[in-house]
Amino acid sequence: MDMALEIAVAAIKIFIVLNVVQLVVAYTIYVERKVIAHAQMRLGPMRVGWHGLLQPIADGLKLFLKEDIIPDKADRIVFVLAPVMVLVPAFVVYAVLPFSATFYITQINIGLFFILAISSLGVFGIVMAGWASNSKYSLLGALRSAAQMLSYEIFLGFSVIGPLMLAGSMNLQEIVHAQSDVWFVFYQPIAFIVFFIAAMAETNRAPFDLPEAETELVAGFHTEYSGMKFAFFFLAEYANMFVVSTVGIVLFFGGWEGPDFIPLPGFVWYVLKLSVFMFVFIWLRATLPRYRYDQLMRVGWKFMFPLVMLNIFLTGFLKYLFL
Amino acid sequence: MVGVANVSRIEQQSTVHGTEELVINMGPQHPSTHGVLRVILKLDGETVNDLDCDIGYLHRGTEKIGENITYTMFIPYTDRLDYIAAPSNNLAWVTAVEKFFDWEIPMRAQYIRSMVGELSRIASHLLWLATHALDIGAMTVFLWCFREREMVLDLFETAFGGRLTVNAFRLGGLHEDVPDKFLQLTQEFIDIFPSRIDDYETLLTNNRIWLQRTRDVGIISAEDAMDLGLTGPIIRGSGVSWDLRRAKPYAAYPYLDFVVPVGENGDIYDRYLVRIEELRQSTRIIQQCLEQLPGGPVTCKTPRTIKPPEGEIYHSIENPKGEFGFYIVSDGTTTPYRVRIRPPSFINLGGLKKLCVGQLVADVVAIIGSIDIVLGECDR
Amino acid sequence: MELYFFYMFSGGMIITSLLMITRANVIHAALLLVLTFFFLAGIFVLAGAEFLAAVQILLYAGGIMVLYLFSIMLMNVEVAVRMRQWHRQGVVVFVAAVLLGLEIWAVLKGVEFPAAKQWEWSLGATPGNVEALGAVLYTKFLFPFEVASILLLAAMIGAIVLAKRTIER
Amino acid sequence: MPDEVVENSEETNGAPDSGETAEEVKTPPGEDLKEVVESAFPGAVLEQSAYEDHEDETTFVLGVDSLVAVATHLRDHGDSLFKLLTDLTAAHYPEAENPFEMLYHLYSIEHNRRLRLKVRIKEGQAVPTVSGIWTSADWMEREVYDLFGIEFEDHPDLRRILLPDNWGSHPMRKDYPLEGRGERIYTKPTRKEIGD
Repeated sequence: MDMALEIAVAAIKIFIVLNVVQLVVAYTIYVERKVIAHAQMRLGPMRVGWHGLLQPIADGLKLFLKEDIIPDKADRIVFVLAPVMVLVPAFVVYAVLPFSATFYITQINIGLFFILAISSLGVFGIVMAGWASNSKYSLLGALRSAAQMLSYEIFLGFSVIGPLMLAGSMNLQEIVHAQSDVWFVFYQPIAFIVFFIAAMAETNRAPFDLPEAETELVAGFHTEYSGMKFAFFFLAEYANMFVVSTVGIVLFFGGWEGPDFIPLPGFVWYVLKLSVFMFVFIWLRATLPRYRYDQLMRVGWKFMFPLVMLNIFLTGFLKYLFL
Repeated sequence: MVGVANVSRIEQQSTVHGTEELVINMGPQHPSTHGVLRVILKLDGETVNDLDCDIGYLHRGTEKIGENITYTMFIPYTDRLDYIAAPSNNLAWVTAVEKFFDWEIPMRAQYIRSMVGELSRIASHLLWLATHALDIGAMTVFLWCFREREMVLDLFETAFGGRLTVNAFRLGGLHEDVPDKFLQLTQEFIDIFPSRIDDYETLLTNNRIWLQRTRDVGIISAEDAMDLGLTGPIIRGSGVSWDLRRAKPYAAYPYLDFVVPVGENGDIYDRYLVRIEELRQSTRIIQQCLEQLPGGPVTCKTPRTIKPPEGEIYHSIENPKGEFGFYIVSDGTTTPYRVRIRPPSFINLGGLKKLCVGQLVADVVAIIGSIDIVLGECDR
Repeated sequence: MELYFFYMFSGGMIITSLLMITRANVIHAALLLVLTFFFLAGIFVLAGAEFLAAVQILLYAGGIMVLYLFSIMLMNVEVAVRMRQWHRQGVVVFVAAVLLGLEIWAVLKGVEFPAAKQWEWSLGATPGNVEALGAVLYTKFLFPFEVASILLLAAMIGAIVLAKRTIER
Repeated sequence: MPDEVVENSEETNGAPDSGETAEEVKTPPGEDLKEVVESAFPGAVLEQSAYEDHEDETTFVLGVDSLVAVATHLRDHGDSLFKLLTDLTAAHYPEAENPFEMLYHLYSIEHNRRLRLKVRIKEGQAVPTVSGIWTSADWMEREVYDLFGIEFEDHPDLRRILLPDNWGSHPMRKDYPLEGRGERIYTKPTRKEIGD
């Protein structure tokens, strides 16, 4: 009986989180369109609803109703599985994300490691999509993204080690508690820079959007996708943005905790910090040109890798000295 | 259907033992080939080993049309060549035909021609900057440039009624004088435009990613540029200070003061700087035109039917894209015997292979952008 | 409850492994292998080794298999499908199978491996405890750990040298 | 109206404005260039003309055989330095004895001069390629081949460029019909031709 209740509660939580996340993701796309539009001196969506507020819903409906095209020479099974393989890891990660002190689906001791492990699977979907489309542009996009995500995953993984050493735990809740005095971003500035760049690369966002560089590879790995399958890729990208932003907030910006003198609920703090992160993501997309593939790799291996290694060494050394 | 044999030609060569080169087809429906250009790339990984351009999708036989209609009737056809900077084409044709005669073109017309020519240079360079930046991934510059290009097109509309294909000039001068509103609006545009150029530069000129993408990419030396027949901002980017407005002045350019910007390394970044500086110089020229604009008639006395004497002439002007010329053979009748268009885009595009081989796919996109082609003129 | 999960995971593993070795299409085989890794990770979780499960997914599924796919994708799969699936490697396979069978038999028979008995395994007590794992690695098993690291480093340098040489050719 | 031409400052100087002075009046335009050619290849210039004595319209008619040698000489000689092949085209005069006229527009950045070379050829006669002298001739000769059907000897890659590969005729010839089906024959390529 207890077990059944537990499962039921978990199911309800999952249902809530999943739906809220989907809705929020849809509206993030709206916000992105609006922010970029205003950066570019135009208005963005204005027609559907007040200031285009219903635009995401219209977009979703359109994608639902669109014809679903599977290319003749594609590998059907892999082609259909690929978008699922991209979306599922993106949402599974939400199982361990702490949205506030009390609101989370579950918490496990290796929370951070779980996130890294699951989010590393997203690249499968992309590689599968690129290969199964049987298109040269898709294949090139998939190759780029595989190389990019593999290498940047390494920097991402190494960059979280610094805060991890300070917190002494992989449990996300405990990491947040460890920052109740000072945010880790002040202790770990190098780690944060590396983390932020790697996070942008992991989510394939500008200026690292090489796998889907529309002016070079048409749309990269999802060139051949349409309708709901295309929407899956799109959703996954934004869901991943949320994940990396949340991880960044938890690791470097004290999670849902805010300064004591401003009495706001934890969830509000979380949303505020998340908004800032998302805004920076969008802002960068509106501002920066795109890196070239070899330059991206060079930045990663020749600049970020030594930096993050130095950071781990320094952290260990200083922790040994002062703590 | 066009050029199907091209692919098979490349593919036949590519059967090597073990590894195979990837042949990809960029265009004619690719976001960054600027129209209907098709580039067949032979790749080793992401490095370009060989490249073949397939053009002609927009071939309309403009030269043949020119040989069968009168000199005046051909003016609107020139609009459709480099449709990004249509008045410039009109200017080339009009001045070319006028070379047959010894008409005294009124100075007011000459100044307005120069002014409109520079406006079209601004319009063209703005579209180039917009698409070039977009190709490299800078999205915002695209719309900022279009905001100003829109203003230039509005100016054309005020003066000539058309926006894109304006049919601006007539043999012997202008069709009629431009309205005062045009001069006033041009002054307003000139006043704000320099600060807008600063805005573009804020986003790009010192941007590290932009520098990495454009510096030392697509380098062409001055000698190679001449060998490939490259003209316009490309050859100036390679360090050759040569501008037809200065070398063979036409319209009111002998009386105008401007600087011919020159690059050093001949890479994409230098071409970018040259064009940005040309935007500023164009602004300066227009300002001078507005200040010096004389009064008087805008057209000289021309015969009712234009019948140039027998002979042949070649005349070219400095279009935004390079040297744009006409070779005309007259047989003494009202229609030219032979019209040849010297298209800068076509010849500059011929240098693409030299520029791209050995570079990466992403660079090909940047290089095509830096050549600044327009397919209407390339295919004619 | 745990037993059901165990049967689910192990059954899944057996089925996917069988499918994997019978597929002619290499990509499908590789993807099935990924699935096998998932089931294996599930079994690790059941055994209380959450950290190991995460490493299993992160390294094997997320890292190494992607590299496999990466190289397989560059092959012409359609040609590979039509190729012979038996490569006269039967002898090697037979020997390996016999050895594996012997090992399984030995384990089931309860042959004791003395070295394994000496260490007091306490990892299961604190599930997923990274500290415990780190302590074990850097004290008891420091030497094997370092040897493995040096071996891997040597392999990495070797791979780089080999790759460089072919490029310069 | 301003009376004087704005002085070219040093950095703005496009190219030295040579010629167009009083000495130009004495000799017909292009006489010095003719000397450059004649000094190395006596008798190479078959005809010399210029439209209304425009200096830029200087035209030399050359023989087919001497074209490459003279062109190379003109490119390399210090007094000519025609390093830029501005334009290469052809014209069709069906009634003439040599119905095709190849036209080479040369430009020298150093001397700011233009020169037009002409070669007159018969129907079906091949012209030596100048793409070895100016790489830019590659595409322009392809275009002439495409639109006029003039063949170029030793051209590295003589294919059609603007029209489809199996277009039946050469539209810039004067005998190309302007209306009706005429000789505009376009056959759909077979699968074999596509290489499918």
